[in-house]
Amino acid sequence: MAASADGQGYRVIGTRPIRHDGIDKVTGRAKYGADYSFPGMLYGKVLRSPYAHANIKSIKTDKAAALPGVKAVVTADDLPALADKMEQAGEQAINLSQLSANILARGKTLYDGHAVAAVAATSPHIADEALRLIEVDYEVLPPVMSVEDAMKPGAPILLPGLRNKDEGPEKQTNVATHLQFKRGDIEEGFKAADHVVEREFKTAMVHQGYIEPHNAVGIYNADGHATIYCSTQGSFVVRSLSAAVLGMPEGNIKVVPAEIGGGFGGKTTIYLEPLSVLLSKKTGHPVKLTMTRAEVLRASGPTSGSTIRCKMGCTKDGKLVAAQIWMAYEAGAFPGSPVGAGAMTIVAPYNIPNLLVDAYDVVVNRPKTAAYRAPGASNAAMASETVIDELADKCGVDPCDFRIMNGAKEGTPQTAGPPYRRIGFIDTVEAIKSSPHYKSKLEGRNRGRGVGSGFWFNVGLQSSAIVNLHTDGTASLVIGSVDIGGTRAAQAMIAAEVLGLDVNDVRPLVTDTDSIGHTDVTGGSRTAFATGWAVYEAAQDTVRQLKERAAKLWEKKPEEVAFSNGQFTAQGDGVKPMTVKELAGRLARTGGPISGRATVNARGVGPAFATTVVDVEVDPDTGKVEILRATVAQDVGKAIHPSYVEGQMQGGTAQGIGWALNEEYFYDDKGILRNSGLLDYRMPTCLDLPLIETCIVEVPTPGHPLGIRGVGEVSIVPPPAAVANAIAHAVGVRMTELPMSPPRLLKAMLSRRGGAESQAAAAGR
Amino acid sequence: MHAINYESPRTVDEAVKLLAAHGEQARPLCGGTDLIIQLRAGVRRPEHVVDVKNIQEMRRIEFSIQRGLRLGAAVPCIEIYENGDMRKYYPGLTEAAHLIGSLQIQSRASVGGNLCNGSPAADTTPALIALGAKCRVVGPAGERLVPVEDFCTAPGRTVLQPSELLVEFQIPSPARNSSDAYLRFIPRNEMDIAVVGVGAAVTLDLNDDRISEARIGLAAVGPTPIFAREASQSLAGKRINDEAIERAAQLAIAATSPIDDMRGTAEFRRHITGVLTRRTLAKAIERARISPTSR
Amino acid sequence: MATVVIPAQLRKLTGGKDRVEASGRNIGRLIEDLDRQFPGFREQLLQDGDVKPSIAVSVDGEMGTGGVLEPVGENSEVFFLPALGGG
Amino acid sequence: MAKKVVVEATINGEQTEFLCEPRQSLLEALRDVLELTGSKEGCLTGDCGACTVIVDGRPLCSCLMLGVEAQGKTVETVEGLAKPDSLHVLQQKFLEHASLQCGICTPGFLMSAKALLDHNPKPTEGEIRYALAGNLCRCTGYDKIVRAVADAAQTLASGTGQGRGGRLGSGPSASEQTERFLQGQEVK
Repeated sequence: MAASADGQGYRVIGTRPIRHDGIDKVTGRAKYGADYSFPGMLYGKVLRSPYAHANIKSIKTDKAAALPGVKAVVTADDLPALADKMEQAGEQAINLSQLSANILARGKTLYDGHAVAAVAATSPHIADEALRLIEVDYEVLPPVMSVEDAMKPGAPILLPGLRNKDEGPEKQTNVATHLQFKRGDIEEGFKAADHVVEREFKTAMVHQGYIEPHNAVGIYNADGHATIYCSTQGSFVVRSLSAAVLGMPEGNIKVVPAEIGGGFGGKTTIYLEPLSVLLSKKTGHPVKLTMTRAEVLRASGPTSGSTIRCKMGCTKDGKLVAAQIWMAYEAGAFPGSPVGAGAMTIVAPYNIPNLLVDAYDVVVNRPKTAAYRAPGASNAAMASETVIDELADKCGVDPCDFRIMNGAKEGTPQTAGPPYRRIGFIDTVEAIKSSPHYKSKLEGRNRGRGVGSGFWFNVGLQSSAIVNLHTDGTASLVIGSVDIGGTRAAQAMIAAEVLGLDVNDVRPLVTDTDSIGHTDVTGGSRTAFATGWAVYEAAQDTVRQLKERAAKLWEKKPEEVAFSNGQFTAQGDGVKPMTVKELAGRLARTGGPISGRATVNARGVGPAFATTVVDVEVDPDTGKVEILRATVAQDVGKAIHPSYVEGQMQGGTAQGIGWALNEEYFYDDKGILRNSGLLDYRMPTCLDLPLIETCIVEVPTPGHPLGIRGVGEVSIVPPPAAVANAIAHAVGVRMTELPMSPPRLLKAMLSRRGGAESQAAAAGR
Repeated sequence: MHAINYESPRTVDEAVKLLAAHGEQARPLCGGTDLIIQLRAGVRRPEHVVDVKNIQEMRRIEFSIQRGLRLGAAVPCIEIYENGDMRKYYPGLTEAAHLIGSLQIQSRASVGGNLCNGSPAADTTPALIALGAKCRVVGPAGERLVPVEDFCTAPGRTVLQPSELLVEFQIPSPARNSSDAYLRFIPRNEMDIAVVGVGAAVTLDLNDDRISEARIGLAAVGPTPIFAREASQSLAGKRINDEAIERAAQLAIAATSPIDDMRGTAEFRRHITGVLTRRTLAKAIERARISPTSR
Repeated sequence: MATVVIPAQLRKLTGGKDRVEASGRNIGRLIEDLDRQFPGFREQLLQDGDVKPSIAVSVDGEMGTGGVLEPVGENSEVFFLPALGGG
Repeated sequence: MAKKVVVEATINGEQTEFLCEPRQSLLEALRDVLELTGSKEGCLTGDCGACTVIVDGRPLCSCLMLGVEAQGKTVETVEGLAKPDSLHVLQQKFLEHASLQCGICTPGFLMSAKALLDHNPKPTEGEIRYALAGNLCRCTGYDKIVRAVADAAQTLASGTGQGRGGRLGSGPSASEQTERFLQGQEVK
């Protein structure tokens, strides 16, 4: 029996065992999606639009089809037309006709790289050559690249059918949604403010940057059933979405999740999966498709660029009294930016009596955005957390104290209304305040220190787990949550904790959609929380069944059998305590094998908070920023495997620093992506980052048997603001645009110096 | 990628014959770190790829203080900075070779390939220009020497005829009290293409602390690598001081014609040209003062 | 009666009121009662007989998982908010 | 289609013959012809390092080398790192330090790290970071990877009596690397 969620007395939880799948991954044996191959397998490639916005007048495929080695060519005409309405798909609501049009363009291409046709051939090189032979007649239309342009009256319209409630059923628009959140009286709020800061921010579209490109192998059988091998964050979402796009019964598709080479939210939807089945159906062969890096950047789902106007006010002693925010996010070619999340996270760490947030989801000629680690929250925090830093400066209050003073706690209403239950925001700020990093003195010219905080909801959703107890007393743990960063180990640790087994006596197995109950995506930081909960319950179910067997052996009632520290006992003579291993050897004679099972639709998910401090040095001649030191504190509820919890905190921090400094989608005036490779889409290398210090804060989630909170996302939220605040303290310029690349920062520094000089001149000095 | 034929000659003569035989349809392959990417992208579609790495004459580093340096065009960057003479007598060219891409790239990429690719942003080219390097080009009709600054004619274009091969660089032996340096600006600390690159070589007259000769090469600030002639000449005979260096920096900026792209704005590139010219000259001068040629 | 906190953009249905009383032992019945008092709620909140995929329900501070079947207590506090996912 | 060519190379210690088209990269030859799928494709432009292998002692991107160029060469891939009965110390340290999350970049990092330690058994943190700069990892922020390589160096060093290697937080910063090469302080 596991100890209570106060974190005391765990035997396995909190230790750092070697992950069960580790050996396969350091020897090159682990099979990722692209590593699968089958006899007679063909290779697929996708033809993509060279224009940001165009009508497709015709597609001629005969020349391509005639190339020796080419076995099939498909276009949108080979897919069924689907209803234009929202459906629930795992954790996301999704419009299936738009999903289909994103997989193969229907009549119109909406961004540079939009898929137009696909081929299958006997070699990837022949498939590539075939693409050059497909003739597409485009009518090029003017591209709309920014939310500002898209919202202008008379802007070119991307989706003729798009409407919103504000503008009414008659008006064609690029604005998909307007959300509003209101609390208190915003005018009165600002009247009570002694200090008010208002700034407009722009953040660039950025990509998750997983190192493994999207991939899929489809095998269609004559009986109408198909199998898809792919690297995905959610095998069940691939099954339901692919079935819908292909017009197949969901049960006719089996999805086998391969090892996955990173996702960060970007692999929670589908691109190649239905094409692999469609091409397999047409050719009768297995078909493998993999994206090139350029395709990943041009045509998978990055996260939104945004424009955010943030106005906040506080009293002279530093009490926040009002916040007014206007935000518009790039959805990409189809509706569905994370602006709703942005709106509900932007001031989530704080208790602000008067609040007005207006949020707009806007379509532009860029790839359809997908989830990216705490979607929408980093953009938002760049605005609110730098404005808060400025207010703290004006009040002469330490940035940590300012956050503690205004910090949300149990009972504080969230932006959307419901009050927080037990949360650890202030604990993360206090952890930073007392960290060796924050206590250290930062010396040297052009150096500065900055603090930022962040919030993320986390989600619960559905998970299933099975514990099979074997006769040797070891167990196999079967789950449907793909392991994207060490979760197998965490799940096995939970089962081992409950069963009183050694963690290496539990073998975790991530299985396919036919072998386990429905399990939602590995996303929303839900895997340790929700799947971990299912695993906990499945292990408890196993213990319950074992008690019945022990009772049989001892001729007792099951409720008379106790289980603790891996031993079953009962009162009375002739009762020799038995371990799980001992009892496992007696299963055949006491009723047969035991499988413990559980499914959850997890409730009571606890939100996550993080606070990050960063030291920077700025080159005053070039605007280049060096990250000298970084420390992140995060409320993780309960760390199951601390090494992988630290890994999540460090990885999110690194991505946030990349977002802050150099990562951006660079489109030219025709809407063509100019940096569709890893040379010019600049993710941090290991020469760009210091060691990243971590402070694990554990404030258990009420209601969860182990107090777990999701840890996967929130650490990406604070860094852009923390870096901006550090730059401000280093060189005195407040950056309001991401990335804070050398050209932008240099320009800001030069104009500030210019300003200072002209002032000096005006003053006649 | 389209279908190609691969050939691996062992002598310059064989290579030139192959190139001459296939004309426009042949492309020399050295490290392949640019060519293979271009073949994949379909930017270049030659039927024949002629691998010149296995030609010993193109793989040698021959240095003597009297005759100077003969650097094979196919020598990979890693062999350049592993070479003691290179580190000692041509530190600027050596650091340029050490800055290109990652270790994985440096194991393959060559100085010759870097130049023949015709990129204005090639890291080793400004360093070669600063050193007054000449290219020994061999063709069916015989051979010719081309100064590095005259080699590139436009982005991706060079003076090479389809049947010609760049065999080696000939670099004068370092003069007394001379040295060189190369600096580039990139947004990250590795892996990027130069936003601006500046190579400088100086010869000092230590008796009255003057610069007797200087050469400055620039990368990524025009359609081709640039020899900043006026900037270089402005330093000849000047006392070593901020004024002289600032003047050279301004003239270097005047020699540029940069563009806006995803790597930086024209305005930014001009500014950085000034910054790097100052820094590179200072570094070259500092090295020349303690140069192994000083005694 | 449960207290229903009305999202800013639905307050036009309640004449600007941000909190109203409604009854029903689950969210489905609660929405029926809301629609009786303030016509339009059904259309705003329901699709195919269940809560719209784009809308999340919070009952007494906890995100519901039961859609229209989510239980509502005598004095519950109910919020309707946008649904969202994560990375 | 150009016809296939026979290539002879020593791959992970084995004299190997394989057939490949001239247009196939070494990475394709390894993955699609020899079924050595441990080397990964991340970018095909030499920018991510996931396909790093060691050829004649040098780390390089197998996506930027033609299969036919391997003729007569010695190729080491991640599949050749472990012995039948034991992992390479780098593999062991990557596991102990939780240096991998998704694991797709791990084979490339292991090969780059091996090439480093083969030439420089006592790298500083700066030297480790320089040697790994051609390998992108998006999951870890590199912290635990750098620690694992440093630890592996120390283990190797203590094992071979070469003194302590892999000093974290010591040695030159990235920008000081080149200067060190020039001063010949480091043999790579």
